[in-house]
Amino acid sequence: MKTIEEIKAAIEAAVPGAGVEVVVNPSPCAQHSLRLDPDSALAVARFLRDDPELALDFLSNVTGVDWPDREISEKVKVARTVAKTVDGVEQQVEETVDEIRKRVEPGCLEAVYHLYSVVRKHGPVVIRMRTGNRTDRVELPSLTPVWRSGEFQEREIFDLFGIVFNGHPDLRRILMWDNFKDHPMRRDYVEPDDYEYEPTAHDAVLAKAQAHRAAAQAGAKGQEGAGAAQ
Amino acid sequence: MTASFKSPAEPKLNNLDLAPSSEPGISGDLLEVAMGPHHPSTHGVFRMDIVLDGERVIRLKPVFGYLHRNHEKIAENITYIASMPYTDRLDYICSLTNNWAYALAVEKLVGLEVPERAEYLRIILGELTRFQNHASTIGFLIQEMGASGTPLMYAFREREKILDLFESLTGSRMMCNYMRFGGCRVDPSAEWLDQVRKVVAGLPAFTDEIDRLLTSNEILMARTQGIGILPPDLAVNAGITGPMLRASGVNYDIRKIDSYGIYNRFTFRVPLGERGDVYDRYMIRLLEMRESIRILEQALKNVPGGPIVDPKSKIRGFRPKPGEAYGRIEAPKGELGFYLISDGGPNPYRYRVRPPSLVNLTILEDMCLGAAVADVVIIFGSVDIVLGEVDR
Amino acid sequence: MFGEGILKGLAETAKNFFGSYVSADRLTTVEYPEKRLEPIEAARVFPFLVYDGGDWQAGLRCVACQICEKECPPKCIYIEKSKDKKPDAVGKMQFYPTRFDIDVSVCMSCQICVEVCPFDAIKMDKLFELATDDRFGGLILDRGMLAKSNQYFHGIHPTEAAEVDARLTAERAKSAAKAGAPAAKDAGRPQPPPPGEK
Amino acid sequence: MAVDQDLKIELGKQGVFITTLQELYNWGRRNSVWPMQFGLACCAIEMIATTMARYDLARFGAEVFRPSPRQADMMIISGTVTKKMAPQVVRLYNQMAEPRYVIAMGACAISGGPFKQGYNVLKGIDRYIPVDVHIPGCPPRPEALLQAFITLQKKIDAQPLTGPGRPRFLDAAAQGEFPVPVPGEHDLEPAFNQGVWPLPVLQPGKKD
Repeated sequence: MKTIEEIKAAIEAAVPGAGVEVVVNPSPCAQHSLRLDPDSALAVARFLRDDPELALDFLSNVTGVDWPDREISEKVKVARTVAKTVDGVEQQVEETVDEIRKRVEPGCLEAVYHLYSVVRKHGPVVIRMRTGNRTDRVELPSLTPVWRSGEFQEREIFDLFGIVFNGHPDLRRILMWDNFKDHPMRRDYVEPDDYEYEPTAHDAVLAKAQAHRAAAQAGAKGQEGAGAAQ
Repeated sequence: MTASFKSPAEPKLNNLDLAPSSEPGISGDLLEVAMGPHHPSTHGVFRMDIVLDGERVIRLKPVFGYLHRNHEKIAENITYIASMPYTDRLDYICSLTNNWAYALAVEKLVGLEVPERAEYLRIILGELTRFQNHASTIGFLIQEMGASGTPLMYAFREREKILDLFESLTGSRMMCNYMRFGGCRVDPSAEWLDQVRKVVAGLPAFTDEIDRLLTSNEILMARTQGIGILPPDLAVNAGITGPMLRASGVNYDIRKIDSYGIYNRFTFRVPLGERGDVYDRYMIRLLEMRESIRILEQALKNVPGGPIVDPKSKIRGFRPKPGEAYGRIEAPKGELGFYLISDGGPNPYRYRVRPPSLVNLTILEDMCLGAAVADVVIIFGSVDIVLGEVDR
Repeated sequence: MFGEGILKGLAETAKNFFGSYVSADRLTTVEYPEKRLEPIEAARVFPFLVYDGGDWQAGLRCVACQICEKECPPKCIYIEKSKDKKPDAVGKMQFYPTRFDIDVSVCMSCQICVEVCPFDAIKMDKLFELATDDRFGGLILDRGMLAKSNQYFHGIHPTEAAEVDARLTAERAKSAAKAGAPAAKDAGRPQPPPPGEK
Repeated sequence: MAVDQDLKIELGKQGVFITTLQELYNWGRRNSVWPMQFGLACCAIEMIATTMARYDLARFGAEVFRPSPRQADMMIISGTVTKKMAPQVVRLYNQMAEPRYVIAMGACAISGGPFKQGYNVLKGIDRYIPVDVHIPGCPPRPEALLQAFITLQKKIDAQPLTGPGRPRFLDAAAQGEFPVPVPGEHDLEPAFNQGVWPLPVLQPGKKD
């Protein structure tokens, strides 16, 4: 099979203007991947499937990954002027100080596709696409028109991660019910509060159970109070 | 069928490049039937919304999620090893192959070596699992056809013998939790291997029995031949794997392609179907059971001694370096894959199961279009799914 | 001939039907509760706590290190550590659990607590007849219900128990040799029975 | 009317068998409990194994698995009840005719079990319907299901026909329909049925 660099070159030759970027995977299995530009992804996907040498006719796995906004704090050396008293005289002195700067790296949602070839019996070739952000620019092109096996798996990503796949034939919730509002596989999902009975809770669950118990007790007291008043 | 029956417009199989049809040709009065989620088949809580024109299916939409147990979300909040018992509960008929797939993915992520003896044990347990899965699948399939009990009872009689082997090695009948990253958990005794040899020696008699009982049965042939045909190009495009794909005549068996474990040391054939109908799928499973016995016989001949787990592997404080890996095996139902992303922490950052059962249902509508409503259950049964894996 | 396959199949069922009168292999029913299947040594259902000697409160091997609590996949163990210490199985002064609850309505019988326990204090029981109509009271096992003697452990998992005992004896000897005189004060401690004794 | 047990045994030895209406009635009820053919998850496979030749549930008069809730007496909740499935389970229970019993088989059915912390998993079916027997285990062995069944039979046997402990169908004031939860935007509504789920006051952190 071709190396990931050769595949990248082949894609760039076949689909002009395709933004392809190699993502290196440091783990021992060395399954490197290609990040595609969503605008040209459909054309690239068709090329990968139809190219006689690659012939990636089998889309095995589609999944979503949530990368939330990350706060990165880094140390920077900053030059600044400070007023200092040197030898009893006030002077303006230039000096460098370490300053911790915080910046927020915007998050995104990612869809990862694992491709194999049944004809040529090779693989996997991993391709991935990223959305603009996690709130309003969550659209990606659907690859289901190229590989049918994406049909349910892309629906699942839509359901659990909230990526909207443009061009998907039947984009509805698949696992949760239709009027469900949240995307539970996102990392900032808050699950419903049903920690009424947690006899062996610890850590995070214990905190939730205790909060729940306190609320229930307060509610019960409130009701008792109301009953007494009547 | 009476002469006045008005046949619906020819159901078209979906063009590969097109979306699945949402508005098929419609004629006559339509009846919408919701089959499930509690329906008298033996595949759990699955629902199909079917639109019928008389007796014919003109539209079928599967509805999932009735057993969505949040396996992936739970796994992202617990350690790597703690997910191992949860994988047992994915495809709860074949817990050992699930263990294997997960262990394989982690071994790829970390780069662990599996000792020789453990590889042999994995093959033996994996093939025993495949055997009992196919046996029960055939039993369930015939049960759904209305043969109340008999083949299923025979299958379960055999399955109990295999489950006893699992229990005396791993401690549990169904939820074995046996494999570990870089090996296996307990070292079997020589007596256990002798027990396995004894059981395996009895398995060909069972396949012959099923063969005589069912293969040439005229009723079975009438109900399954030419039903639920799956063309090979559609099968590949829709990501179908396992016995379903091979019944359509596509030679793709991950045991041969990836030769994970030590499968390349064994001689076995990959049975292929011709027409891709329900009967072919039944036959493929029967033939694969025979091939499993062949692999078992070869593997049991010389199980080497030695350690059963990579000394680098550990249970507590297991933190893989950042990276990602996708590991897959040929589970009895198809390609079972695990996709893991590590951020260097004790819990996986992303944990994904590639369920063969879910993807194999992609073409359920295509296979059922135009079929009679009574055949839907058989076609569905021939896909061989387990809901624990479909919904996870 | 049409119908041949059906006849062949019927012959097979007949063989099984009449065979069940003569062959034990075809008559597999085990009439629980009067008869039981042959016990399988490795079988596991729920965890229990092993204690040495006659008094469970004195002999509990558990030192409340809370590793099992942390590693338990479904988090069904709840431990509270004691404030004071008492000598453990190898004679070191250790904490002990003042509270040890296992919620068997959550436990998935995975055995990971047994694997991670460095003190051989928690093992798997074989008792499965726990059906109850008491939802809240009957399904939480506290340390009194969980504590079972080493003899019981020998009774259900003889091979494993013998290995554990050998290991503990060796460790005890080692720590006694190291500590020399101070070990004498543990001499009064009840010793676990030698392997094989029931 | 109570019969002196010693007298009854003595008469039995003499070849005179007496019984009470209650005993006869309960004997009949106990030995023909037909389960509903209803499987949810992993435990369903063990339930099927229980009905097969080796364990043979038929020996207890319960081999007739009915596909229709109207014909069934007992519901074995065999597996995880998800929030998406819970309304259907309650509806099926409502459709069953009295007398009806519920066995919660396995950890998931009792409390959500290992999947308890999942967002779509109901933490115990007893939040919505009354459960007669709980079997812990993941999954329980087939013998454990048989033992639970024997426990249920004993429970039926002990039920008086009159008075406060009588079965629901002999009690005109008893609740017959149980409210079906509705899937809401984030969770099921309501989260549990106050009348069915008597929550104990739990105080972790306190010594027992």
